[in-house]
Amino acid sequence: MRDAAQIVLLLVVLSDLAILGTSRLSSCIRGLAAQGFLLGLLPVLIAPQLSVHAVSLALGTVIVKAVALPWFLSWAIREAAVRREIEPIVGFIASQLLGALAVALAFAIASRLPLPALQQPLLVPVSLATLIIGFIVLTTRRKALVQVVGYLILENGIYLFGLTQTESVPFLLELGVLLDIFVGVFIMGIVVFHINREFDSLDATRLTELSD
Amino acid sequence: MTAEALIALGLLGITAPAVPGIAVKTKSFLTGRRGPPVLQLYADLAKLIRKGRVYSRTTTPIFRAGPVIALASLIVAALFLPLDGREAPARFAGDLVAFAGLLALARFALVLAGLDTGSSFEGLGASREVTIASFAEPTMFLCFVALVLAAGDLSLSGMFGAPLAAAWPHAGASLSLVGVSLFVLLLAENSRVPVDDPATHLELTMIHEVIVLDHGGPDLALILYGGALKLTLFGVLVVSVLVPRAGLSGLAALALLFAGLGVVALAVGVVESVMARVRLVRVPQLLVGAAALALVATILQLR
Amino acid sequence: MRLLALCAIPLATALVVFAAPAFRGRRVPVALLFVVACAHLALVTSLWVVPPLPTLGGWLAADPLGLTVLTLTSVLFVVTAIYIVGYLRHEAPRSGRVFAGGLLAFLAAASVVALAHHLAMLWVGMEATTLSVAPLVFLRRDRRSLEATWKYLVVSSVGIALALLGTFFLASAQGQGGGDMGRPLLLPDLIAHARELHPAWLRAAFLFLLVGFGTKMGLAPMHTWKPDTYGEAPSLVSGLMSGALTSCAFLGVARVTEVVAAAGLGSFAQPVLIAFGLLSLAVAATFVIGQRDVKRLLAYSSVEHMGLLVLGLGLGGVGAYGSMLHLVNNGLAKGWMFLVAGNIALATGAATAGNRGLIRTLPASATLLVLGLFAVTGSPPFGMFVSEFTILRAAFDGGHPWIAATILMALAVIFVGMAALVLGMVLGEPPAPTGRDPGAVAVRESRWLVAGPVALAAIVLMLGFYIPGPLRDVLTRAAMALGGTGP
Amino acid sequence: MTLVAVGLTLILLAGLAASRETLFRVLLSAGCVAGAIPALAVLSGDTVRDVRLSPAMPFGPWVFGLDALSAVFLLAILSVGAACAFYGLTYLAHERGRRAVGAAHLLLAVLVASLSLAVVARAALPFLIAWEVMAVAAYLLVVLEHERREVRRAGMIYVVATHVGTLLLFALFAIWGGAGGATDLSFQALAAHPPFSAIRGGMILAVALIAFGLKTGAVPFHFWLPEAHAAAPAHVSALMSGVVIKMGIYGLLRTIVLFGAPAPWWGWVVLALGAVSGVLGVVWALAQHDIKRLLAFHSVENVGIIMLGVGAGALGLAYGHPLIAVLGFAGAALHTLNHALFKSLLFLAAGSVIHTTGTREIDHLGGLARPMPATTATFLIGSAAIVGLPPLNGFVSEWVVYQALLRGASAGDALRFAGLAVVVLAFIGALALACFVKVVGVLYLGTPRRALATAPRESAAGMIRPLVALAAACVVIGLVPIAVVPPALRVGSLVAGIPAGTAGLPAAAAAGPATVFTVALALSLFVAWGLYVAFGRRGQPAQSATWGCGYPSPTPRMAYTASSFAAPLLDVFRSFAGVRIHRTAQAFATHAVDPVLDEVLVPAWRGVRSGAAWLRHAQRGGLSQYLLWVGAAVVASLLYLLAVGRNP
Repeated sequence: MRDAAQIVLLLVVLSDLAILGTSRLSSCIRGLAAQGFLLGLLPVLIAPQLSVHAVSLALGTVIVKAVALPWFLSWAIREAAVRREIEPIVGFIASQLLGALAVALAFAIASRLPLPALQQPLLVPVSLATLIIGFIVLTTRRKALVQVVGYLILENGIYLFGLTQTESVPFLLELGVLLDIFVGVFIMGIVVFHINREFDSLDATRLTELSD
Repeated sequence: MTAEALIALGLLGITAPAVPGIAVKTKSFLTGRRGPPVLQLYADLAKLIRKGRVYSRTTTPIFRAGPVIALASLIVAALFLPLDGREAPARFAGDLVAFAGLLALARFALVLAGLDTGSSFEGLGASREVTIASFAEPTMFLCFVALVLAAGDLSLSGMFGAPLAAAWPHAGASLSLVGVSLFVLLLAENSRVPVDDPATHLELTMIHEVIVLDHGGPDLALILYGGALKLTLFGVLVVSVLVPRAGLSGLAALALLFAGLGVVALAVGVVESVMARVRLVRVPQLLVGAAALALVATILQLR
Repeated sequence: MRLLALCAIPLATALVVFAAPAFRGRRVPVALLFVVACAHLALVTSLWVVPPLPTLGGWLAADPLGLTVLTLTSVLFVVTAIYIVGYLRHEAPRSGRVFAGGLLAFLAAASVVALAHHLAMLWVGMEATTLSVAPLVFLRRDRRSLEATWKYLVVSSVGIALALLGTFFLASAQGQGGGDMGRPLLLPDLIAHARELHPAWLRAAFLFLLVGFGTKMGLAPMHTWKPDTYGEAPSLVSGLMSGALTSCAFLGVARVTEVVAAAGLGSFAQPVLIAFGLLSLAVAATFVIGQRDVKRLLAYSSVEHMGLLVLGLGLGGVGAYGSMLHLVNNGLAKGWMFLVAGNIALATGAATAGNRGLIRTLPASATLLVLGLFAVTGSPPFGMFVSEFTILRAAFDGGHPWIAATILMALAVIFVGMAALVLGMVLGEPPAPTGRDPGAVAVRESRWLVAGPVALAAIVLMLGFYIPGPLRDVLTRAAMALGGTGP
Repeated sequence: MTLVAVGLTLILLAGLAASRETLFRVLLSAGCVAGAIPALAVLSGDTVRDVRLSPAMPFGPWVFGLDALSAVFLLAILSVGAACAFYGLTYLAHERGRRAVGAAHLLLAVLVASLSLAVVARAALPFLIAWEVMAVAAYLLVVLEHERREVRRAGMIYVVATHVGTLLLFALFAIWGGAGGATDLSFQALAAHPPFSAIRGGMILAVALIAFGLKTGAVPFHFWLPEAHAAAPAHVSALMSGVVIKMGIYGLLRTIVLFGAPAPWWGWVVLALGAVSGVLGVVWALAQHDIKRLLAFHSVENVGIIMLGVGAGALGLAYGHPLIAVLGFAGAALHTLNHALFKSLLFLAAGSVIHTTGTREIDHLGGLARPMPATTATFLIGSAAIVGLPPLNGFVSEWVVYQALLRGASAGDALRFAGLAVVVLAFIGALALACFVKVVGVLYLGTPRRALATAPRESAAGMIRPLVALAAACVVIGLVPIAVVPPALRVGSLVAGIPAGTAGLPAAAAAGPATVFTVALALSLFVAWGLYVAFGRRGQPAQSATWGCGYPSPTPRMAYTASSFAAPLLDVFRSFAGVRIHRTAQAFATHAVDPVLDEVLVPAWRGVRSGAAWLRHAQRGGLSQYLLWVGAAVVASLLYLLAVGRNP
């Protein structure tokens, strides 16, 4: 189980880099869905023994992160009928390099943090890496939709860290968190939809009317 | 206030018009003219009193009140001077402020009376008068500070009375400086050369004369007499500083005082005949010079 | 039980309003809103009379801090509900459902935040407040409001995400402590075992929670969403946000400060709090100068006051009491000012420097605006003066004359900026009524529009003269919980 | 104390009843009388018990008390306040309908009440509250005619200045309380806990000086004063110049009472500020030809005179000369009262001129003595008083200050150099005389310098009566120094912290003869006038035109203007004069600039503005920029974390 978890975590990092690298909205969202699925697997793999809590959490995660949200986002794309390319502010190569750096940094920080021995050694670094990469996507992409994706990646990173605390955060609240995220992204989607209608593009960098 | 103090005051009042007379006589003598008699001013006053009065249509009662208030306040001011060198008819701590205040009141009244005519000549004269006065007054107070330091008393009687005589030995230098700067003040305040020329007949160059341009008859008489009195009062100041008379008996002190006044008048005449009158813009500098003297006098004692 | 009701009633109503198609109109939802608001306030008052017991196994409880925030929220909400009656006569939102529903959801979420003693639950509530307000910001659906909503959503979601990370850090600080640490993430237990908590994790948790909730408070430099959002949202929403929402966010910061203070790490936390506070003051001062839009102005003023709040926390001692008092004053005053700004916007189209001579056209609102100017800038005799003075005093007592000097300078500059705009609008000759203006004449100052601000103004004024006994000792207890002292 | 409370309530009620004039008059006068009675009682020597309320506020109980210091200020406030309120009724009457006149009267009442409250407050919080209410009410009154742009500007400058002053007062009390470690900020407690360290004491003194200096308008904090006074309606300017700015003086004196003997440097600074304010104030006044700005600058001058007194007193305390201390403070207090009387008189008289002629420009007016005799007479009395001529009240107080300085000169130690300030005082007096000769001469005497739209008429009785009352007060105080000097000395010894009647004896002794003198002078003036009239009967005086020195037909344009009048004096202070001279072949004109406001503050503020505008870039641009700020915050706090992690 432990090695499986290791592999899954590595895959998560790969999915991060892939999302950074892709130039197509659809593949970007597919990557997100994949990541969500991987995250869904983790609770089961990590948990010392199979518990209702772990399984249900896994299910919830898969439903929200791997099915609902990606489906919703791609629906939004179809509705918005936008050009499929991502127009980054920072180029793909550059952002992938940034991503690599982020991973390195994440491992560096994680090595300083006082972590429990029994935990997954990779869990924290990967979560940090995902978090940072999510932030990169948020800040370096033009399309509002991709920014949503970035936010979700960031959220995933935190979720990963949360897995170290599964026993301390009761299931109810886990669900609450998931629900919140879902609703949040839902509203974001609506806003994105309206942005697209108003500006007939998803280019969030055009939203600079308000300023001092 | 004692009887002889009042008598002395009366004498001063009577002799006042002679003081400018002496000055004029000296001047004409030094410039080789016969000049008017010493007592000319008495004659002028007598003549003016008898004349009728003419008032400009623009004037208000202020115009008439001016000369009266001026003269009255000068007379009251005289009450604070210890003519016998010991005790003035009136004294209280800080009466020197009252003395200066009365001179200012006289000036205020006269200048406003002048402005009341609405003529720009009077305006010009008034402006010059107050300008000069604003430099003369601080100088006077500086002299007073020096005298207060010397005598350690806040009243004119104290300053010019016995304590001053006692102070001469150790503060002589300072006091003589004070005397000099008071003399300069005398020239400035009474519009004598080198500040003003009482004999000028060109309005644009006048200071004191131009203010009273529209006054005539009894009003002018009051003004002329007031001028003489003011000159005399300053003369008394100068004499009292330079010649402390506390030791002497009342009569001798008075005699010495009037002799001193004569000398002062002579000095004024001499100055008028040897000096030209300075340009108006230079007048403040002249007075600042006098102030500097007084300042030195003060510092000599603050030291 | 009552605590549960406080959260459940608004939530249920919100769901009903959203779900039931019968409520497409505006009358019914608004009526419901009003009723729920009053009920809520009644319940809250009962909490003051009869203190409640913790429920849900200690997850919900009303301690002094929470009670203060809850009451503040409730009062503001009632006032807003009254205001809405007048507001809807002049400006109809697209859908009364979203409008009323959003507000009710916000009330529910805010109550959860105020009462939650489980930090994860606190987080959930906080995120819920963010989301429930978003549709309201976005009510007008034009480009500007869209932009505002988008910025608001993304920035505060990121911030709140950081806060979640902080919460997990706190959990692991508890986890790493070793030994029996009590129930996880439950405030009383955290405080009880504060000294055994793992210090490194606790520090990290504090920083992340501060940045995260600080983003929602609008501390510089995470304040950037604030002017845009407050500027574009309907005034009453801005009022609720800067009055109640920021207070909830501050509560989040205060909670973790409680733990840190209990753990004896005050010396670690205080510099950070002071730094954020001063930075916020400086930023506010910078952006207030030459501001032309009242609502943006108020947004920056809110940044300033958030800065003062954390400054008070950071300075400790009597400063903590100052912060608590300032929390109340600021909430009420901000509600007051935004509602007045709303009136002006209703009457003249926009509450910007374009206006002149409002004292003639809108006497009541203009008077309230001028009074508010002095209240918000901490002038006597308004309540803000007492709290700001207390914080200043804490700065001097703590031996930080330079901090005090900075505060004073910032306050002075901010006053100049605000006065320049507000007085410029209020005084002068009003423009000749143009063709399209007669509407404005109609809008003038219906009783509903003025009643709310007047009520708030009255309370703020009273707090400058007289702080009721119960409030005083609740605030004092809260200050002590925050590691400070009473006055 | 209760009587004071009753008085204030009545005044406030009067404000509420502003719509019904008679009721307003009755209530207001009743209130002022009620407040004045205890004040007079205290000044004549008996004491009043403090009132202690303990409301539920931080920083201890709210205390109110009435001692000699409060009493003298209370007296000034109530008398001047009543005069201005009555005057205002008539002055604003023609505005009814166009303006919220009722609100204006209410604000005036509030202003008077808050002023009174400020001087009886004995704890930090009520003092600050009264202080700010006063400031705000004054502001709202200043901008009464807010449709004029310059009024709004003036109001802005004033409100900023006063608010900064209030913030400094926050600092003052915060420091002081912290120093003494007194959680209780009642004045009693502050006085009981002297600041530990010299540094804290210095901070307190310095902050107090700046804060109260801002309110009192001493150079260089005067910049708001002329603007505000010129902008406000006449009766408001009168009240502000008469009493509002005096609150700064009150603050300084109260600070000394609570603080005890201040350090010498403070005394010297106050003395220096006084000298500078006095001289520059009057010089700048000479440069003005807007009557109200001119009077405003004379307030700066008189504040200078008062501060000379305060400085002398402080130095007397610092060097341990009780007599000088008492004299200095007494002179300051007395001159405060006198200035309140004659300056409000002057402003109100000027107001009656403006009211009928509709212009504040001196150079357009002239010859008003004939149409407006009452105004002219009262203004003349006010002028003589402000110049310090006997036998009027200005002379009495300046006489006391002179005594303080002269005695300082003959005091042995470093204090003796303070004596040189006598010269400054004399200089101020002489310049003031020049300036008021100018004003009276140009406004009331001679001939009009321009044709006015309407022929000027004497103002209504409602405006004249207050003028007469104030003028009468000036004369009475001037005539009987014996009545006012002992109370002033009582105030002085209170401030100096010396049991009354012990130290001030020489001065008190001098008051008697001084009274004799003033009365005698007045009598002799009357007698002289009587004689003159009696003997001047002979022959009807002839009427003619002013002699134009040969030029037959004088025109208004030939009349001597204020600018020309002041020119020779201003030439002397070239760069300090605060004037820009425009000389052409035909015309000569000067326009006044304020060295502090126009040449320092305004440019500085522009600099700040442009700096802020530059910093705005932080808020431009879109979402990613915002997010980067958040990221920056995270990174910064992580760095801090690491730093602490190294050395916890």
